Amino acid sequence: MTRLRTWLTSSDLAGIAVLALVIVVVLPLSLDIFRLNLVGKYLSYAFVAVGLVMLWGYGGILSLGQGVFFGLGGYAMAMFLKLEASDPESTKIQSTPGIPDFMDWNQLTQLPIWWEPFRHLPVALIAMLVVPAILAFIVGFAMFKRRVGGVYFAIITQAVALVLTVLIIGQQGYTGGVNGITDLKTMLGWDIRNDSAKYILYFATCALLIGAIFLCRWVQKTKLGTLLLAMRDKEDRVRFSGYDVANFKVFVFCLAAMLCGLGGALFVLQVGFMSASFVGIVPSIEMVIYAAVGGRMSLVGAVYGALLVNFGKTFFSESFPQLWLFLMAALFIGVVMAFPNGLAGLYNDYVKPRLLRKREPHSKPPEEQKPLPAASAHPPPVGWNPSVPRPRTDAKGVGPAAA
Amino acid sequence: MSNTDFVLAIEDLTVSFDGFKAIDNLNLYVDKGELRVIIGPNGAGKTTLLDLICGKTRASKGSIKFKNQEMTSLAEHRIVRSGIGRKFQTPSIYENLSVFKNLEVSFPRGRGVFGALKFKCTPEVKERIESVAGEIGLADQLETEAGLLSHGQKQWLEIGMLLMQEPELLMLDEPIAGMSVRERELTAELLERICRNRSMIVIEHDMEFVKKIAHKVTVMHQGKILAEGPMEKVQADPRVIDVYLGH
Amino acid sequence: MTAAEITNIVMMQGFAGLSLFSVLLLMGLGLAIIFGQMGVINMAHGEFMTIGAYTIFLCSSLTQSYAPGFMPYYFFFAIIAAFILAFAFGWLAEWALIRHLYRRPLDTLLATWGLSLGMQQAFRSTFGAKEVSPTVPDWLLGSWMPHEGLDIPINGMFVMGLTLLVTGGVFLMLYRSRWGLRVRATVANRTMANAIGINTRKTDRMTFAIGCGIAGVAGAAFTTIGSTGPTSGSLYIVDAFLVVTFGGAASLLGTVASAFGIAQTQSVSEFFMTGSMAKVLTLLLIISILMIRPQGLFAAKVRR
Amino acid sequence: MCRPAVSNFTSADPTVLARPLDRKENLMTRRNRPDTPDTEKEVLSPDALARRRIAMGLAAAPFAAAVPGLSFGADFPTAKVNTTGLAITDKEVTVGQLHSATGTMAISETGSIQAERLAIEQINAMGGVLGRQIKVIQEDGQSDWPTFAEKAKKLLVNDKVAAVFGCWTSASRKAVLPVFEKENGMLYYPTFYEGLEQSKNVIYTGQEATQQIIYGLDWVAKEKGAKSFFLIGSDYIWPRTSNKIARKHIENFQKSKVVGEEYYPLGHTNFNSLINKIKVAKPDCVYAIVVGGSNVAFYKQMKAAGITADKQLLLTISVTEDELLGIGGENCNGFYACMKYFQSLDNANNKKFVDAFKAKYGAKAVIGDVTQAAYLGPWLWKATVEKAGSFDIDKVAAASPGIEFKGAPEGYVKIHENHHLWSKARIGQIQTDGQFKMIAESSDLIEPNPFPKGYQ
Repeated sequence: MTRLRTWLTSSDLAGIAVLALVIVVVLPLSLDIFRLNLVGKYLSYAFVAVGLVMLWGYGGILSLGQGVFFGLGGYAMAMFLKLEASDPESTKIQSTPGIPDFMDWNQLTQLPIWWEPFRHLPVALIAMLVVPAILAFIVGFAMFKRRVGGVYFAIITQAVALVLTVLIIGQQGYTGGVNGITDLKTMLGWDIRNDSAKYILYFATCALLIGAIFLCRWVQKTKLGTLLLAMRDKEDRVRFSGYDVANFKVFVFCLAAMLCGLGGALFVLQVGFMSASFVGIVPSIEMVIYAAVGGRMSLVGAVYGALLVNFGKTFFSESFPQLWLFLMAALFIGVVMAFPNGLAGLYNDYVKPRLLRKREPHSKPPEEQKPLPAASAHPPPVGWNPSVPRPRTDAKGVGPAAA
Repeated sequence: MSNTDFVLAIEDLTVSFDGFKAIDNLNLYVDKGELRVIIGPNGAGKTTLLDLICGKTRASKGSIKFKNQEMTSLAEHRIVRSGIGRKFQTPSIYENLSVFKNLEVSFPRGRGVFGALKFKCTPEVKERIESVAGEIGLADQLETEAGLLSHGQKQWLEIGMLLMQEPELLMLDEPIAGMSVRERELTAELLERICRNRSMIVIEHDMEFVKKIAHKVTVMHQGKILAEGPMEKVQADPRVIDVYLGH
Repeated sequence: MTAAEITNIVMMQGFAGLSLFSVLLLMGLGLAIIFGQMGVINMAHGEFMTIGAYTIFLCSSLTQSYAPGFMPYYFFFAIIAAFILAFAFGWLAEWALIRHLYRRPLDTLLATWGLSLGMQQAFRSTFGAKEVSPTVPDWLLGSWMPHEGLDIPINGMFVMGLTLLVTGGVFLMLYRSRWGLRVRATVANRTMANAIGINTRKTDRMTFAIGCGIAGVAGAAFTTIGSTGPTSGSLYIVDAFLVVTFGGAASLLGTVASAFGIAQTQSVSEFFMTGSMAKVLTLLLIISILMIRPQGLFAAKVRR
Repeated sequence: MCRPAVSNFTSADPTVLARPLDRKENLMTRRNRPDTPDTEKEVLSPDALARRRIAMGLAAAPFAAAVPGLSFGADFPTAKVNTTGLAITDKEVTVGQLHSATGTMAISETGSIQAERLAIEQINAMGGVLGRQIKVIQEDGQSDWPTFAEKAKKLLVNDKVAAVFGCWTSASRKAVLPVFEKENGMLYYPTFYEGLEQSKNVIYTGQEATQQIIYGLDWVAKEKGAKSFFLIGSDYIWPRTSNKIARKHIENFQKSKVVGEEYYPLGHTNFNSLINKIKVAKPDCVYAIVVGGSNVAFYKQMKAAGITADKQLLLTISVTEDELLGIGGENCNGFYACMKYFQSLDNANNKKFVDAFKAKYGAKAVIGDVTQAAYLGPWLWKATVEKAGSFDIDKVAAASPGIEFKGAPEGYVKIHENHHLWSKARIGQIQTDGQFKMIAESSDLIEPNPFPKGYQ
């Protein structure tokens, strides 16, 4: 028991292991497939949140357009699935059989040339990662090289989200417009709608999510991760230490975008459709709140944040539809005003010290503790009193996001 | 004059902000192994000069040559990579990283995105960090969070971070500001030690300190060079006394 | 088509551009003060506009039931009421929320987004989900016809006049009043302003509240040309931000210029292509210009 | 966890109860419930049935006609009427309601929510469906299509509802359609829409495009002599498809001209450039399918630009009484709309409906075309279930064609084999008070034709 407690408090691997236990074992055992499918959907949002931890928490760059990348990844997958669902046999009622139904409604008589490659799964899989990355690269390169950051970057990403939404809706013959791409059925002949497929997709999502967390954790542990933290603190110092700061920002922006794309694709597989409503400004900002609730510095926290906010959304909109927006409002304001480090911050400030204190009677020598991804680089020694303010970035009155 | 023996050759350098000439047709030459101190009253353009050299501010006109290579059009990180290190006026360190990490980040390897991903803290790197930490007197503070250091230690840490890069030209902006007498002495010793195999430009106000370290002193006033030479000669210059020392 | 008709269309199209310009400017102005002068991102700006719009609706229904004879004149008083109400809510929001977040601009963004969600639901609970239509005085309806075939919308002229008035007022206040001096001093150097005895907290609150008040006036004016519903504010917010960012955050003149540029681009391109494509074109143009010139059209030149 | 959202209508609202039903009626319905004591349980004589019909009033009468010989005293054991495990007990049947109570679409969907509730209350007050009271689980789609799909799935999979009344936008319907087909549910969809769809699992109680468009176009051509048209729409599938049909009809059948076709993003609020384009094109008739908040801006700016009914003919299929609340009648009076229902329709069914609606939701409440169509849903479902003698989805779907509803506020409707309704088309002129004055109506019911030949 004691050893467990030690392990729980000392290693960030423990956090990942507990998360894995929750999503791979506890939730599937306690929920029916309908609810589990919902969790799977939330976990696909968690990819965005994990990306935002890297981008916003570590990189100090707030993007309000992550929905764009989520959408691009989702559309790449949806286009493939739609083409598979639109074989001439099942679309024979249309005036042009063999093309997606919405194209037929919009008087298209043949498949647009840029849809053709999406007949092949490998193309769709590559596009789901590469297209978001390319867009992120273009936007990021143009902005970061000119040192646009902070608020300006946030607003411009918002404008990008708006442009893409208007474009998708306006070009409905090619994109499905407001309705989106619906009625997706099979992937390479495998029916993605039945229960067994839902289970498989759920576990695949879990596996990929944990993989993504490990990837990000690895990046955090490399020099690049240290540099991101350093840049957030003193960007000029990093620049005058011989680093091209913009490149690192572009990298982390692309990384976050690819995670979004992956999340979008998994979303489409589990939910069975994609629409422009994920690309816009509102969902993009909502995605930021997942990371904020979980703790903008904590990868594991971001997943819990995504789960919690979405559970809340589902629960409250089922039970108290009128209250839901008020609650969401309180969540935004509360997380920013009272708990800037989110759930992970609460855990570090209240739960962990308690776990540590319980260990004291056993008078074990304090073990070398690895720094947690949370604000403080070094945990205080055993018996540390939580009421003593820890030196953090906030100590200067500047929050982690101020950089 | 195209090629010189100087480490740094600045010619006809001018920068103006909305018509105000912060640096006005300035010429400055720094030798190999020289420790040059720049003094001058507030607003003389000292910090701006360093900004110009390291690329933080772009020149309106003129040339800056480092080892006969033009610097004015290079990006900041390229200037640094060619061997110029710069310490800022207020200590500029990564407060929430440990001293070790601060130094590690400054190690001049793995500077590209993928280089940084591949970078490993090899024994060689570790050794170098430890030796620099010894040099700046922080050997037993390696695991301390940098934000917890005293003001003077922060200044040293920043110098140490520059040393990690092994620059050929080191520029320090008021390195002893806010230091105690004892710390000032230690810093003077440190600067003397590290200047053995490189050139340095130091901006400083403390005349005692300047006397102690300077090889040559440049006095700036209103964006121009007022006087240049050994400390004693400069101190005797009536114009200098008039604008600066006399106050 | 005769030459006279073409002249008419060109004139009306020119007016359409000007009218969109004044709409954008009126939207952006309050935001420009708050964002430009304080660096605070107020995502609830649109909702403060909605407060103004609902104030007009309330005033119109009250006047209609209690003083029908007063209908032709109520609009002026309603606009003032809209300003006061939005001002008061702005004051409250600053006190409760914004002042704790001045050093964290990105966090204000999230907090005010939360605020906007809450306000939307509050509107919905109070006024219902359906859109409402205040009864606008008769003299504001219809068009002014100098000669046959040329119709100049009266509400457009009204909004234009109001914009002129508000813009003039803001310039006057910012550059001629004590408050303006304090605001400019605080923007330039907060610590110093504090040191010389300017109550920067009070100045901030005043600035924020005035920005919100102007949003309220904008919302009030837009009831004559658009819709009033719980979510109508969110339609404007991105446009408003783009106007301010594109103009250069710290410059009011920039806001004016960018509102003009965006309005003309959109209005002209709308005439020659479909509305959706015109919108995309305008936005892409703004984004690409911002990428080349991230500081916006008019940036304050500061020695950095 | 859904408790607060669930409304159980077993104790019906007394105000509703009192008006359409007399005391005797109450007695009879109570007797028909299987759970009531058997004291009065006897087979009704034909005479008694006839009396009951009269007493019931118009709202209930058609069902007796639609289901001839149905004995209300007969037993419908749950095991027999529910073979597929729907949420049905001896006393209750659970249905779902799926609309946006929050978000941008709440503006439009509120009316539908209210109308469906009203119908369900009235049905419950009459004794329910097959002797079972209707229990409603309401879900909020939040104006968000994926949420609609999620909630639809919840209603069908978790709550096992016997039918769902809901959706408004095409997008939300498209999002839930695969769910209804996969999980085999029954959706009653109230909105007039673009057509090109037909499903075993959906009953479309609103008009598909041709039912609304062609009559209106013919009317303006014949009565107003319109020869050139300017088509305007919000940029999504319904306006685009509707305008496509309109264009084909104008060009191929009327041999007239389309002089302009324009689309603006949803939520667009600046129409001055568009209005100038209209002025340049000088069409005989403007054909407008603008929706939501844009609607308000469009008509206000039209009025401000001097385009009023005395100078310009305008026909719309997207403005109902609900929209007029926001636009204000004074901004568009004199323009025409083509719908199947107006609140001002002068018939006994409608009077009763409007009275009941206002009694429940306040005197200021207005009823638009879609609200009325939503009201039809529960009644049609009840009739279908009673004809099928079962709640099973497959049986209800199979029994649907041919179901009539004579108590419809719009008059008389009948379900077509393609699951759409036969209904009339009407032209109304907008009045300053926000109501329509009916100018013309089609002489016969118009056949629904979701896949019209020659229009695709």
